[in-house]
Amino acid sequence: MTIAFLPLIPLLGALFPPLAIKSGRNVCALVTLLPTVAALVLLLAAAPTVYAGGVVRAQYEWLPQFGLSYSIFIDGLGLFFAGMILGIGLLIIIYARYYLSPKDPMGRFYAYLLLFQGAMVGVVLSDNILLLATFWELTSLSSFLLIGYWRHLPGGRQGARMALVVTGGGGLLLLAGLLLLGRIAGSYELSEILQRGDMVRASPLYVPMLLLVLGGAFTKSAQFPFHFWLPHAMAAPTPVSAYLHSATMVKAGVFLLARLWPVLAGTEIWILIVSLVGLITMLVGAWIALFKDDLKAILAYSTVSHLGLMTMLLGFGTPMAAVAAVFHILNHATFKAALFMSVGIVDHEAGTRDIRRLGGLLYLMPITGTLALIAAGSMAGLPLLNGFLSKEMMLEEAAHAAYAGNAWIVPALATLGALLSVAYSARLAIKVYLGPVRSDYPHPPHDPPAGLWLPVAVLVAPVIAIGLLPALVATRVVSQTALAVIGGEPLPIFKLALWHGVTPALLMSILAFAGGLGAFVAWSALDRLRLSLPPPEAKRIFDATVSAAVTGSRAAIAALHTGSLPRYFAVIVGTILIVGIAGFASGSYSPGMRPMLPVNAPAFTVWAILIATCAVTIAAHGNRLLALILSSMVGLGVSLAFLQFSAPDLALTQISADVVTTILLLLALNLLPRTTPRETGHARKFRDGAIAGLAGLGIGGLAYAVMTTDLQSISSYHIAQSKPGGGGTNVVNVILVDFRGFDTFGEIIVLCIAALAIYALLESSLRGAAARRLASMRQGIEAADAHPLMLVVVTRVLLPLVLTVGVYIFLRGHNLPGGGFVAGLVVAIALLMQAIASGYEWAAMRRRINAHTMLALGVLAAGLTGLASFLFARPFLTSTFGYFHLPVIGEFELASAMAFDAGVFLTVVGTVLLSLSQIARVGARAERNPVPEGPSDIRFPQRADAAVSAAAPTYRQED
Amino acid sequence: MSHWIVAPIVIPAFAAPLLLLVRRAPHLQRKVSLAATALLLAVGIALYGLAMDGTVRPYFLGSWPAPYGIVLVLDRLSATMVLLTAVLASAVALYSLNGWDEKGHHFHSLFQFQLMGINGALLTGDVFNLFVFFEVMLIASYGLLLHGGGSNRLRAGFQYVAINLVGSTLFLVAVGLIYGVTGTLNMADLAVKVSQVTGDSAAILRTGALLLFLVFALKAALVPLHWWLPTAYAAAPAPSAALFAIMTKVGAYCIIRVFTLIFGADGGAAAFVAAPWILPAALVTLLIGALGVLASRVLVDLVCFAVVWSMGSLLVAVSFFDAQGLTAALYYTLHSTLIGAALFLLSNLIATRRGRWHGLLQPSPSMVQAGLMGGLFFLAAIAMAGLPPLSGFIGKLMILAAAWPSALAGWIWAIVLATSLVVIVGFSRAGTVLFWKSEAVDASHPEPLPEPVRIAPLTAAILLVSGTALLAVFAGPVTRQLEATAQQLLDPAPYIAAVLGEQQTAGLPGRR
Amino acid sequence: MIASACLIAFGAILVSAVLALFRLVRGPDVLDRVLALDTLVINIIALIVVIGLWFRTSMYFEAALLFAMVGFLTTVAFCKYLLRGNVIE
Amino acid sequence: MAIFETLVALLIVIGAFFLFVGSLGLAKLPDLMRRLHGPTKATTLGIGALLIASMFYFALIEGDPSIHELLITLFLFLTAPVTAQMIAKAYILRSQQTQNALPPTGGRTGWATLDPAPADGSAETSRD
Amino acid sequence: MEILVASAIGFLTAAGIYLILRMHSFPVIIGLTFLSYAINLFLFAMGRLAIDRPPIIASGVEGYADPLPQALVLTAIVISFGMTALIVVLALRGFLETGSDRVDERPSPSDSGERYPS
Amino acid sequence: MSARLFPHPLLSITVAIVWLLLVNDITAGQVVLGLFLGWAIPKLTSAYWPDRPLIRRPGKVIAYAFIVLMDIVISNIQVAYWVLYRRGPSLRSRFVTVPLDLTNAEAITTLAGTITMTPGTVSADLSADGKALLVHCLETDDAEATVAQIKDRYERRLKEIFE
Ligand code: NA
Ligand code: NA
Repeated sequence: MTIAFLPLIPLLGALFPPLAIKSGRNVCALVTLLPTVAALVLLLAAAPTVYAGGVVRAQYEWLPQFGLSYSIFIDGLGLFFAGMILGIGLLIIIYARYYLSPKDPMGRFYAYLLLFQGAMVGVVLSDNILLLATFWELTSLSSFLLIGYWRHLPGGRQGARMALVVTGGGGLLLLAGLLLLGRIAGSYELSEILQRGDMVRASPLYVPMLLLVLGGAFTKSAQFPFHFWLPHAMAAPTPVSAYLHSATMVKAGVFLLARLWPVLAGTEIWILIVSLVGLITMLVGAWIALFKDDLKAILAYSTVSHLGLMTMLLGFGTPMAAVAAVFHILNHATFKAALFMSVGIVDHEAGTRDIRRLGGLLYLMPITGTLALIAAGSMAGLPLLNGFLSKEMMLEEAAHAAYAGNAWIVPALATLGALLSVAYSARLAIKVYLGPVRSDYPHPPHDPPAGLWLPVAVLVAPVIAIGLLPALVATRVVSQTALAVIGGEPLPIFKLALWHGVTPALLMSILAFAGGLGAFVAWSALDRLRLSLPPPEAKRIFDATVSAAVTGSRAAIAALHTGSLPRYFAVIVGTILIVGIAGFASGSYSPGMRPMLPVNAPAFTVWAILIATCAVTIAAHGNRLLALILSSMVGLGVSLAFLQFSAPDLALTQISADVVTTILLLLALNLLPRTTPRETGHARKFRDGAIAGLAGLGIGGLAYAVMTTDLQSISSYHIAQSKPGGGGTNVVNVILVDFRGFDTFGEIIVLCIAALAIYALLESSLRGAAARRLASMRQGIEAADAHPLMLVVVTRVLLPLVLTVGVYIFLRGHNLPGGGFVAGLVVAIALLMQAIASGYEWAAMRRRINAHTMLALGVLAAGLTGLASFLFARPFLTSTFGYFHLPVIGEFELASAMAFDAGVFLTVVGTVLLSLSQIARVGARAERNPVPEGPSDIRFPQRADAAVSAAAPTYRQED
Repeated sequence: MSHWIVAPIVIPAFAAPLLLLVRRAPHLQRKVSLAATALLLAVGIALYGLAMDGTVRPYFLGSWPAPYGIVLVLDRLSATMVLLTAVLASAVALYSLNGWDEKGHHFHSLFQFQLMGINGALLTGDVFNLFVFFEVMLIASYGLLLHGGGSNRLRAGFQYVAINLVGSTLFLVAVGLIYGVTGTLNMADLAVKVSQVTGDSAAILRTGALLLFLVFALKAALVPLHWWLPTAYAAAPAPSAALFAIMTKVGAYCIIRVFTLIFGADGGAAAFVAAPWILPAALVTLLIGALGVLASRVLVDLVCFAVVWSMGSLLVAVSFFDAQGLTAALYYTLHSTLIGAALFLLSNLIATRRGRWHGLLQPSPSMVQAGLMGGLFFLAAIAMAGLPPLSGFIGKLMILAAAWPSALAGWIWAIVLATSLVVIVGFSRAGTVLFWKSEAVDASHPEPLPEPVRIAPLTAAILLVSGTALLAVFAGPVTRQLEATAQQLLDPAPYIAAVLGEQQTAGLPGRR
Repeated sequence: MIASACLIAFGAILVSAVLALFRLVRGPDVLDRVLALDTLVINIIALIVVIGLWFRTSMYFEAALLFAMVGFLTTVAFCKYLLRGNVIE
Repeated sequence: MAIFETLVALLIVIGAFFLFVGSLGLAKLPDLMRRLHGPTKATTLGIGALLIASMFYFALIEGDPSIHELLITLFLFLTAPVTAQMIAKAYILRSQQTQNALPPTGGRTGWATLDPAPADGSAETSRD
Repeated sequence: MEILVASAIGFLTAAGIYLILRMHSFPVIIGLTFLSYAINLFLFAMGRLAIDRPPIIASGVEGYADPLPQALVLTAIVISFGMTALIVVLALRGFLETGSDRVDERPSPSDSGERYPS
Repeated sequence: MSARLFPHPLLSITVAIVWLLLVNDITAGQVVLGLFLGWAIPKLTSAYWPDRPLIRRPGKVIAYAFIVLMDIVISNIQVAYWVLYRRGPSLRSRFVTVPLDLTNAEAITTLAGTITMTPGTVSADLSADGKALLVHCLETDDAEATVAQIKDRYERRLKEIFE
């Protein structure tokens, strides 16, 4: 099996624990162990190669065009970290099996854990920096899930979110940094980048890139000032804390610094920033840890402190410091994981983690106590334990480090850090495990089942082993790892040993030890000192920032998205104006030479009427009926203009569409308020006037500018081909049903949809709030007769006449002004007249075809005409026509375009009838008195309407 | 000439009236609608297969030669978008079986008409025909938006319709200006004629081109033309909103199409006229979208603003008008369509499980299938926010990479990444409240939550989310296809040649 | 001669249209405006007929017919609205 | 020919004159009922004369007999009275003063605008 | 003549824009119809103006008005007819539902029961 | 020729004539088409025609039309004089009631139409029982005379034609 699967095994393995939990907790844990073990085996199989100086690789293309490939490689550093992740992961899984209570959903826990494990392994084994960034963000996501595992705890939710925001945000910085790095280095493959350190460091983009990468690393590794998230992540179950904060998640940042060390390290700015941040973090973390009462909080801040230590070491930029860092990473992972687990045991057994309520546990739970004391000793840096060795190395490096030309500040502060470390370790050890046994533990504590303490023991074993026999146990690992860290440079000579002679480090160490104990003794005084200092603000600042961001964005969105259509329109029209004007100004323009038409009197009159109407409309639009009358006027004027300028088809279409629109608006106005309230505010009117005026000026100006130039249009083809190719002399109609029949097909579908939407909209108004409002609607004074006799009689006479006109307009459309659309409107007008004169129900009863069906048939007819051309292997809507001769009748033309036009016709009739009858139906709901049934309110004795009703087709309800 | 090219338009155009004829038989309606959608999917796949060879295939409606008749054009881009539409439509059709289709009248007819409009807009090679199909698409969307009624929907609907009517008006102005200068409507012919426009009319042409850009930008919800989106999509029924996820992309598609083919490098006096406007606006769109995500108090509002944000990302990539940028934009189009739709469906699935709390971002008793819902939401949120390993991350990576040559690269990176973080914050707040905090609420709450557990809608949401996963896993092959698409877009000559053929020189030919 | 007559007619129609517009603006009642609109339509029909004579074409005949139909329906609809509120009941 | 031309020209001028009178009446007369008389004139003699002129012109001068103008005349003669009556009815309904000035119907019911039609053809109420 | 048409287009647009900036649905609708008139004229004018040259093929006729913009405007008229019908009904329906026809108010919190099927 | 096939023969003829007027062209083909429409349209719209309006004496229609046309011309001149030369308020306008002998809806409508089309009078309303017409006179001294003229000149003739 290829090592490419290493990260994938845990990731895919995460699917199974939730399924396995139904078979019990042990099975679930086993199922979780399996992928971890498998991955570990796979990893260790590569170890011999790596330790022989080789590198194991596997590469698959993922997104090669953008530099992202699925490249996995195992070198010393990767092996070291992956081993730690999987090894400690193994212990954590076992530990968690016993730690989690039966109420906790264990399947989910293990799934998250495996996800996290896979992501971490991915981070440390990625040979492609973009892939690394991918896994990096995955660790943020999976740790988010792990930290928030106990959803009922508010602290857990907040902690998870905070961790996600800080580390996820850092991940974004890292992504940017790594993209930059790839650009600088010319490759996203890590093994290639690592060869190009000089090139990278010489790049002008080095500094921004470095800052971005450090942003990622520092957030992840909880470096000052991003350290605040880590303690809040302690709300997670202890196994999670033990895993995330000893060996894995937070180490990712340190790992990254180590990984990129050959490329990034060594420059002045690197040293300045990284070592300083590490140093500060080390001190701040340790200082805070000293005063925490929650055991996990102590460990959390101690972790912060130790991460600072490692960062500082890497920041020194010397190979020897790097070796020290690697060594401390290893040591810290062991003792810190052991400590976290032991704290978990304490919490589990004694029912509290509060240091003030504990004491003397060594006597009650000797196994746990012993193990914890050893680990704490290592944390404090006691000789014979591994923590001592790496701390010595650190102090040794610090002793020789000069910061910004100052030789003593780093050694002094490093010693102070070590001192504090001794102090809080002592406090932890003494206050919890030593001292008198108490009688008031929440639970009587005793040693837990082996499942819980055995993992601790497994971790304490290397603490002692390395501490006693460092050269034997650790040299190989450390040197191989360090070799990978420092890249091409030769590994410095180092010796892992208990005794290096009296070195500055030893002196500093002794100083730290003594001082630490002193600090422990003087704890109360120090605590008073701490209380007198300003409290740490980081979390408060974070919370305040987030809530300010939320409040601010709410205010911003509320201010922008007011829901006011006029405002939106003002912005939109304003944008159009600005962009349009800018567009015009950015191009060259000179007026054309086209001769203008002379003005004639009728045109001038129509123009004057239009202008006057516009003015009156603006002034008097408050009276809605008047506005409607004026808009009808404008419609008349516009269609006259079309007529004047040789567009009879347009004139016909415009007026017939307008009358239907007008009736529709009247139907609506019946149920709407009759007037529009006056708007206050002259400024507003002025603003609107300015926008409107500018828009009018702009569009009028554009129209004029275009009309001064000559046009070479494709339409000469249409004129030439209309008769021979399309079989009609009305070019506009031939364009509509033939050249551009597809437009018309779309257009009738628009109509059809409009009718359907209107139908659906109004159908629902017959229920609910709308129906109640309708029922309570008060009408003004009404005439007593709904169906005046004269109107009824005349419209009835008109019906066949207008229908005849409709047929006429339809048939001539192909050759003369007219066509299916106008004909449809004419027929609809004829039918509307009946409805207006004789009532909706009366008219609807007599219609022979349901409007829905008419719509469907119209669209189908047009579509089928188009489809018919497939029979002749021609594209959709290919028309045909022919001239035929019949005796008596003579020659006549048949064109498939007419069938298409018939579809148009049907759709138009259907649309008008469906929409208007539907709105009329709604209007009828508002009637207070029953409307006399049509056709006329006045009946004459000899006229037998009753007989008619019987003969009439049954009433059709539109549906 | 393959008649299949017109099929994505004709299939729904026939399905819809047939659905009207069987309007009294709901079950038959569902069958017809599903069958038509499935057919559309099959055709979409077939057309994609056809277009993969890189040939541009014109379809001369009515047998009239270009530029005199209307021509449909199948190239890589249109095939991709048609396929995407069909995939989305399948999921939405499945989802609507939830009972949504019965909440009002004519859902399936409107749905099919909407598909017809979208496919028409994607396939047409004629600017005025594009207008017509925009209108078909829009008016169907009005119907779908209003489906089922309700006062919010009506208010939002009025705004949406009114703003889009102004957009349609602007479209006509733009088309008119362009016709007034060039005398043609066919896109390929325009590409030829625009490059020949002399200085005297350059100002008019540029104005027309920019107004056309604004029309598309309005559809694409580019700030400050985005106002309609949050209200309208939030009010829309879930399946409608999910289907609308493609409509903003149609706006983006049109920008890509028109401003590479007609006003691209060979645009003469109007070459790249829109480019300087897109980038700043897209960056502001990112900011507004992210702010909205953070500000939302209701899940569906959050999704709406996330969609605005994603449009910002997409248009940032478009603004470069180079191969990398277009590739990124196309990838992001695929991604954001699927994930936007998934989130709309999910937000509805979640809301229906929360009783009177609906989508309100406040704790409620734990919902039915909380685990499944939470998992799906988590994945969808990851994908939308651009976190690995799903397609959003890949898309973001591509956009950042594509931004490299830009003079504003620093700004772009900063804003893309910063707003990503804000979106992450927004989604994590929402998710923790909906799934974690809610679990913490007293389980003995007197009010029993509804238990809608139906397979079809769940399947639809799962399919869409897995779509983003597939996009991520197969990012390489997908991107190779999209790269070829981008290359095809950047070299309009074959397109022009395919559409106009030899007619450019051959006088006035008769019908083909 | 016919041309001169047409010019006179144009003038008369123009003045008529202005008079109708005066009534439309002046009101006072909305019915006056409806009546003005109706009159205006009649003037327009006349204008179309004269234009047909002027250009010696019968191309505009249908337009005149349609204006007549539309004018009728519009006026009736407005009156029905004022009489009953609901135009179609 | 000249006589025909003169005839046509005369008809055009007559038509134009009555159109003008109609609109003048609309503008000049003091109340709606009186104004209502204006457009009726315009319709009948004004449009009528113009349409006859058009028919004569095409039949006698262009030699292309055209009688479809009759159709417009027919249409206008059918619809104009209805329009006028509808406007009058609306005016009666809206003007209390006019209602007071109405003469009685002489029958048992009032005017249709103000009084409902009797059911079954038998009068029930009378307003005046 | 061109200046008349251009200025009429300008005035109609200005009136339309002014009306769509009002705070109630009805003037907005009237404004939209004004706009559509203006734009129909505009689009038509893009084919340039011609008097007494309708594009009806007849022998002996020299020039014709540009038929293409006419066809486009015809389509635009029909489409705007459908759109206007819909928005009118939408305004009406909204008024019936809420009792208000204002368009400058924030919709009530977007989460309400009616949005979801029960 | 059953009523089912030709519900309204008069209407059929009218439609055919209207068709020929519309096409402005009397050819065989158009006549056939006109007749076809004359058959089809009345049939399609028969539901809207509850009963057949009958003109009992078509010959009298011509005479009636001639009288009305004459009256229109004459009284138009009269009214034009009033409009041009009289101040509006000085016109003695008033409503008069014309009691009806006609009982046929078409006849009443024709009468009302005639009254309106002849200048100087506008028929403003019908009584709710259909038994009286409300007529507005632009200028009249003698209401009785006006009513008598209407009844004698128009109503009598219409009664002959329709009833
Ligand atoms: Na009413
Ligand atoms: Na319109």
